[in-house]
Amino acid sequence: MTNTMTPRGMTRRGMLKSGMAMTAAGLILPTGMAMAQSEPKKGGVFRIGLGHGSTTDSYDPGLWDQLYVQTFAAARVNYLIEIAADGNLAPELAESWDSTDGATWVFKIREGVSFHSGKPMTPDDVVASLNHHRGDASTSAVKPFFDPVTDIKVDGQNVVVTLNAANADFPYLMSDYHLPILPSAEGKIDPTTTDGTGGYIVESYEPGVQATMNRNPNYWKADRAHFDQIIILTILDPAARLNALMTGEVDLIDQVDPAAIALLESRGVSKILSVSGNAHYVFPMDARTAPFNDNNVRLALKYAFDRQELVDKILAGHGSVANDNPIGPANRYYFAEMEAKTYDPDKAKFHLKEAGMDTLEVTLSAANAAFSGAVDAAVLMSEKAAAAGITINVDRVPDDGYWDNVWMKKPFCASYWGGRPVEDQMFTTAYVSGAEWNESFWSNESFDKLLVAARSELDDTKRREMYQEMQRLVSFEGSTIIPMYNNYVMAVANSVSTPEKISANWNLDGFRCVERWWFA
Amino acid sequence: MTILLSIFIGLGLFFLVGFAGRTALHAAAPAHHKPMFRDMPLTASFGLAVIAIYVVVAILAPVIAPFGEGQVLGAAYQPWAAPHYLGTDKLGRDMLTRLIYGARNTVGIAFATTALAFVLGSVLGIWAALVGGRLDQWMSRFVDALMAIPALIFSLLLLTIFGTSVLTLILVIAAVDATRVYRLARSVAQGIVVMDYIEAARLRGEGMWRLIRREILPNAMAPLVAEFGLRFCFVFLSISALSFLGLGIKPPTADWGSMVRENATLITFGDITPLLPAGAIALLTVAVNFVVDWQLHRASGLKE
Amino acid sequence: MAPAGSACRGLSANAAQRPQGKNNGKRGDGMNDIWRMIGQRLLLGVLTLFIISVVIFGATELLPGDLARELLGQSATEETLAALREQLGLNDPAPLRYWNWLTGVLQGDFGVSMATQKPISELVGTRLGNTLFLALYAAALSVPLSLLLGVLAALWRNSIFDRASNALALTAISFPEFFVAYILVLWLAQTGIFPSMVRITSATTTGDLLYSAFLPALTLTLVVTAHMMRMTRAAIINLLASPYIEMARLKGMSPMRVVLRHAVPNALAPIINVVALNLAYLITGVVVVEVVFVYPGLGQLMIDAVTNRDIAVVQAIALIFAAAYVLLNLLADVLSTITNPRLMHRK
Amino acid sequence: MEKPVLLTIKGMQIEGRSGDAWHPIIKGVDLTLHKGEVLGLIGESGAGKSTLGLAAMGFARDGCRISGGTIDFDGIDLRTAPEAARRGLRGKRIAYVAQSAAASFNPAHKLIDQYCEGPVVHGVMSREKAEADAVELYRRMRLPNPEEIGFRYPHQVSGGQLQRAMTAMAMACRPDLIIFDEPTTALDVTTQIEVLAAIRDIVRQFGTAAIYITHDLAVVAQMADRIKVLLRGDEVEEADTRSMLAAPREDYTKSLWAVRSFARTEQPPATGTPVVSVRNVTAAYGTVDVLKNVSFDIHARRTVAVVGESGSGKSTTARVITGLLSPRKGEVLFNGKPLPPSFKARSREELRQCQMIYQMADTALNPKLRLRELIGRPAEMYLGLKGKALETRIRDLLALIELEPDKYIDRLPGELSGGQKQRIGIARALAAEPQLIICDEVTSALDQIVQEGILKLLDRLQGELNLAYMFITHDLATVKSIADEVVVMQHGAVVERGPKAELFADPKEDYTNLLLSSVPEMDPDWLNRLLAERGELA
Repeated sequence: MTNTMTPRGMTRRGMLKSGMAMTAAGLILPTGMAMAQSEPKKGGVFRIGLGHGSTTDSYDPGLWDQLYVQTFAAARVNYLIEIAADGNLAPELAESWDSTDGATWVFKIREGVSFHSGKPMTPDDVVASLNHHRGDASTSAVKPFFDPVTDIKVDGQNVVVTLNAANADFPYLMSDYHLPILPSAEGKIDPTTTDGTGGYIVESYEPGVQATMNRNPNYWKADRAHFDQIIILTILDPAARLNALMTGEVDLIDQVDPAAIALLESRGVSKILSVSGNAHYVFPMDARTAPFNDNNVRLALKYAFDRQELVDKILAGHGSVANDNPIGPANRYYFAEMEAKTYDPDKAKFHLKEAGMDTLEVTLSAANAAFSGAVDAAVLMSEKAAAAGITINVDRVPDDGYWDNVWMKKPFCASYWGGRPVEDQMFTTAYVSGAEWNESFWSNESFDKLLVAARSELDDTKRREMYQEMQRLVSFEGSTIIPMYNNYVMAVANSVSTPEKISANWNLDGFRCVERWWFA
Repeated sequence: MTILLSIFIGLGLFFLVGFAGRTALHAAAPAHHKPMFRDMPLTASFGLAVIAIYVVVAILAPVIAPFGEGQVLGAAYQPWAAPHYLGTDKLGRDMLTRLIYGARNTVGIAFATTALAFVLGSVLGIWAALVGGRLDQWMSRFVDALMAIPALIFSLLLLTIFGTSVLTLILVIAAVDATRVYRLARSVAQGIVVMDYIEAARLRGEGMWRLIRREILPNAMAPLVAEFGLRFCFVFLSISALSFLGLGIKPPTADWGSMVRENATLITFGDITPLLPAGAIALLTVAVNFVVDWQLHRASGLKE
Repeated sequence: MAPAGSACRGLSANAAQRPQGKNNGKRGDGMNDIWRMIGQRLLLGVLTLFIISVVIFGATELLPGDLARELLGQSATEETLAALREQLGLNDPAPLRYWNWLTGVLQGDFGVSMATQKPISELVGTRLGNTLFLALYAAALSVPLSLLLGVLAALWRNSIFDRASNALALTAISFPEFFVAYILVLWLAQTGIFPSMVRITSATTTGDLLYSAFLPALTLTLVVTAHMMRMTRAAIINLLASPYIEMARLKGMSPMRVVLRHAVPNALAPIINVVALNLAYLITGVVVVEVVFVYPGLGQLMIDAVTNRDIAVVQAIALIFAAAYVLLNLLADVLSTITNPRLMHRK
Repeated sequence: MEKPVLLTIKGMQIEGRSGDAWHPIIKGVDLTLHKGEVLGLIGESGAGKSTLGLAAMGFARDGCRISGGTIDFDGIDLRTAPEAARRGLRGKRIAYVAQSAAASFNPAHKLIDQYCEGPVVHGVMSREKAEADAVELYRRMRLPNPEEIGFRYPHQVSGGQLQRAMTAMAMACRPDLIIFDEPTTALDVTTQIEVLAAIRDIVRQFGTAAIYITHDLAVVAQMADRIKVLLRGDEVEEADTRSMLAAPREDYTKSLWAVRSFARTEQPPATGTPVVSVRNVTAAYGTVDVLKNVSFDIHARRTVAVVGESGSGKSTTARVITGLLSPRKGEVLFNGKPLPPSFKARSREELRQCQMIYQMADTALNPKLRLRELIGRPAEMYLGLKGKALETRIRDLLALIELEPDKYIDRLPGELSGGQKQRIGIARALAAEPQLIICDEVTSALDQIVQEGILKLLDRLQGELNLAYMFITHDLATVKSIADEVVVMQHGAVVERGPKAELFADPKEDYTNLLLSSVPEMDPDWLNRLLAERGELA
């Protein structure tokens, strides 16, 4: 059961960590259902029940941190660039973008778009919206994105962004959900505005309870925003969410309790959407401290539990086994042929012996704030590890304050990642020496060198070899246990239709279910 | 039909256990206590028998349980069939085993907590009633203030501050519960301190501790014991509510409250699994209260 | 949900006894005594609120992490944290911050939520209304029900009815609240009779609300009825051994009349007290029901505020809860006095 | 001239339950009552008087059952009649007046409402008529303010008035029979007279038959035409009042007549320093003075009886001496030395010297402690006795109060009779080896024969152990038996004091005289005579 206590604490870090995520890699696997595909129809009240939302939720885009505000935003604002269902970049408020050197980026801003207030959207609004996250005074979560930005200026209908160094991936950043285009006055946006250019106009909003929005009759996208009204409810209790869906109180819920998936499907009142991406659950070990500073200990632990069992029991099959590899099957250079690790107590014992130990006792701190089922996963690992002479004491810590007090503080804990579309990004964010979110504090010289080299390598074969070597290093010498890739699991009423492809970039069709889906 | 059938089976079991319990107790009781058990109503003997069964199960858990407490034995949610007579839970652990160990942990922790709350609450409450005056006023004001804070939220605050080990869980719930015991003990003791024998003991020059321990406490036992039974049951509920909010007993320790919580979503589908631990709690609560009612009835001396 | 339940659901006949000797020995007109008592108790109530504010402030101080960290999150640098702490006044020593808060409250200013910068009154206002509505709804169901059951159980004591209602009530309170709630949803919501959750919008009429909030109210009713019913029964039965009850029987009065006219009026004080205690619980102890039925009440708001270390909001809600508790207890004592001729009509 | 028979009870058997077992309370008693006749039922506690009286209404208390015999009330068989029919009789044709009116009036309702309930529910008269009727009966019962008194709550009316109001209530439907169950036992002697007179008059005026239950022979002598004596559920004898008083046939009856035979031998006049000297003590609860300038002395081997009605300040005086209440003025000297006002400031030795025996042994003995600890504790505490020596001392004390040590040493108070409990109270006081024992109404809750035993025991111990007694009582018969000196108190002040013989022979004060003359005497004409003397119409 998920952390009803701390929707915010649970996911804030996730946002930050995967804030740069703009996965190109979503695989669409709506499991077990053949959706009646039809032409989108207009109409209906679309009610969404989410296991997120708090009374302290803010309108300020710099503080957006979880699925509720993200989805709420997707309904009422637009971004410069959208990630399409297939993972590619698609124009939104920026009609097109270009760079000659990778350091100066020119975004051509769409004309004829108006805010809900009727005010036309201009390049000035774009500059002000981006500047909100820039500068010392900013409290935005994505302030680091703008550290390399030296200048943002208007040039006619264009907005020109200048970086201090080339970055070919900069457009990806502009699709980030923190960066909506909001109306500005005198070069500043009002961070508490409800205005936007999006498909729905806010009628009422009670933080932590519900938001009601009506279709924007003047929405500039003709083929989007099919519902008459959107209602987004906070339903923190998993069982209450299920009940709400089953009794027809809502049409869509997130975070379906794995235990309930099969039962729910058998009821026939709704269907399960299970979307696989590169998101994965991890157990980082602090490589600086004993016993985790010995790779043999880390290997022993990696062989001491049953990955398939975790996929079966924690994800109820809605996911796939991972080989301690943060690069997912959807990535370009995914190393599928890497020697798989299976549950092998003897091998674990062998590595333990290599480390000069007969037995090992470690404490694994977990809370369901890390990911739904983290505590159960830890218990399962602990059970299996016993056969290898490894005692894992599961320390269930409070959800409240987990990311502040446990994560990157305790030597062995639970965590999760949303996955990254580009290998370099994943490694740079969490695996290179000294990276801010290198949660295992792992440091490997050859890995670091390979990472730099791969960035400038143009030969695809060599590049593939380099990335695969890095994956091998992380998997066999790294200090992070990655047992599984998890799917995004949603349940929707039978009356809801979705496009054939559902984005794997974030949950709820990249938050855009509100404007991409419709009632059959 | 099934409901009717289960009601009949339930009633049948009730009488069976009740009669068996009374007979056994009557046979086992020392001679001068025999009349007490002979006059016992069926509900009370049922209650005592159930409590006895729970205690035996709790003490002998490792002997009775077919598997290890946290042992993962295979697939999750296996059906009710040998060797897993009550199936397996979501991690593939034997449900029957978890229930049996749950008796030990839940009852043990609940007992420790309640006992602590009672020692603390009743000693302070009696002391306040005995001393009276300003000390009583201030202590009672303070306890009143603490009682005005919703217990769940107060426990939550304290557990977040002090962490959630079994020890802190016991201490925190005991501290919160002790306020309620204090109030009861004080009001009961206020009825006792006016008795002549207390006056006699004071005039004799007895010390405070002896007055509490020998003169007042034995006479305050009946309502305190009654309250003990109820508080004891509420501790389960406290723990399960706290685990609802993520602060209960730590895994893989089996406890009924958390087990109900873990399987709660299944209730939505009419699944019986969560009913097992919940039923175990409910059965014990009802049993304890039957005994408490009987004791209260005896203490009140009201013959009906 | 139990801890709060444990606060209020003690079933012992003694649980609701409170010392009432305060007025003994004084003579005078009953109403004057009542006004004096109300005055005294209100003063004590203020003292209680003060103690609570200190306790809650101290407890939130001890919580790991602080508001600035919660607001800024992981990306915050030490400088921005320091700047925000300065801005929010978190750098002041704790006693000074408490003093500032207290002086604000004494001037009627509960301040703004530090997390959202909204006035507390605005945040709390609608939630308080919702909470009171649910509490009153549940009370309107449970109080008549439990009094009726209690009186009937006392009248037909040791009958099948008595035993069955007692066992049922006990069973209802022995299941965790969320369990009861889910069962009710299974039986009454999945069958389409009542909605499984409550949505309150500006368009919601009282009628709608009575319908959609029926299940949470019923859950709470099941949770509190046992206590009140058992107390009513116990209070009445306690009196049945009194000489004046025997007198009534010897005057040839029917059992029903003996219970209703002769026992109930004298059992009012404990009954009123237990009802007040349960009403207080209905206001302060319903977090779990709020969560299960997605009911936007104060409990959920308080937990949110604790999680976010939003001390001003926590304090405000704690004070509301405590005030409810104090006022209900006061009301109970006033009613007990008014219904007791010995206290109302002096010699 | 024989009046028609109203009530016939034959072979009445009533059983009470203890646990699952039923044991007999009434063992086959016959009773016949004629219209307009008053039958006195007399016996000690446990004789079954009340049980038999209630059986006359076809009523058995909870935990009791009528197991045999017949009850015929004016042609109606009360044993076979349906409950509804019996209910129809109760309050209407057979009424009941309980011992304690204060406890038997419902505290939640006004007197008049309780009065009217019977007539209105039984359909005898309308509410308006009943109210008017109530005023009339209140007047006949000589209640003050008969117009208004009904609109008071029970707690606003004094005990004697309540008892009269209850008799009026019983009369409301003009019943054929009233059961009076010890109606004056809880009243002070001076109040008792008024109530007795009022009851007797109204019963005569309406020609109502009555069963008058009491343990007090002198009282029953005034009220009853015939007397039936009961002993442990059996009839001892029955006769009309005058012949019964003049010539009781059975030994048991004779022994009842003889209980007041004990009288303490005259003691020589007191000399020397008094053990206790109360000097000009004024004491207050809150701001109200409850003791005003009280002084008296108690010497060793002397018994000083402090008498007075409830509220006279007798017990408060004891509280001042024991130090539970500090006097506002004055002091208490012990062997000539002033005692600290509060017991908390007194030394253990000072505490030891002054012990107390309480009226209600039930509340004075911790019900959860065994006699060994109850008696042994003072000896252990004050005298430092331990182990064998303590055991020996406890056994000696038990022997001293005439209880077999082996049988009783490990009993709980609940396993003793009332007289035995009071003996334990005495033993506990003796265990401290005090000089002064304060006896606060120690015999008033006991049957007369048991009282006799306690008084004799106290007298014997005084001689053996050289004790001084302060004997608080409202019972002048007890005073006559045991006192050397008498202190008469009223409204917190000493009215008169002096040697017993002088005071009884020649009371100086009106109040003393009133008190002495109000004690019922075993003469059927005493009440008439007294009322005539006092100028009240008989």
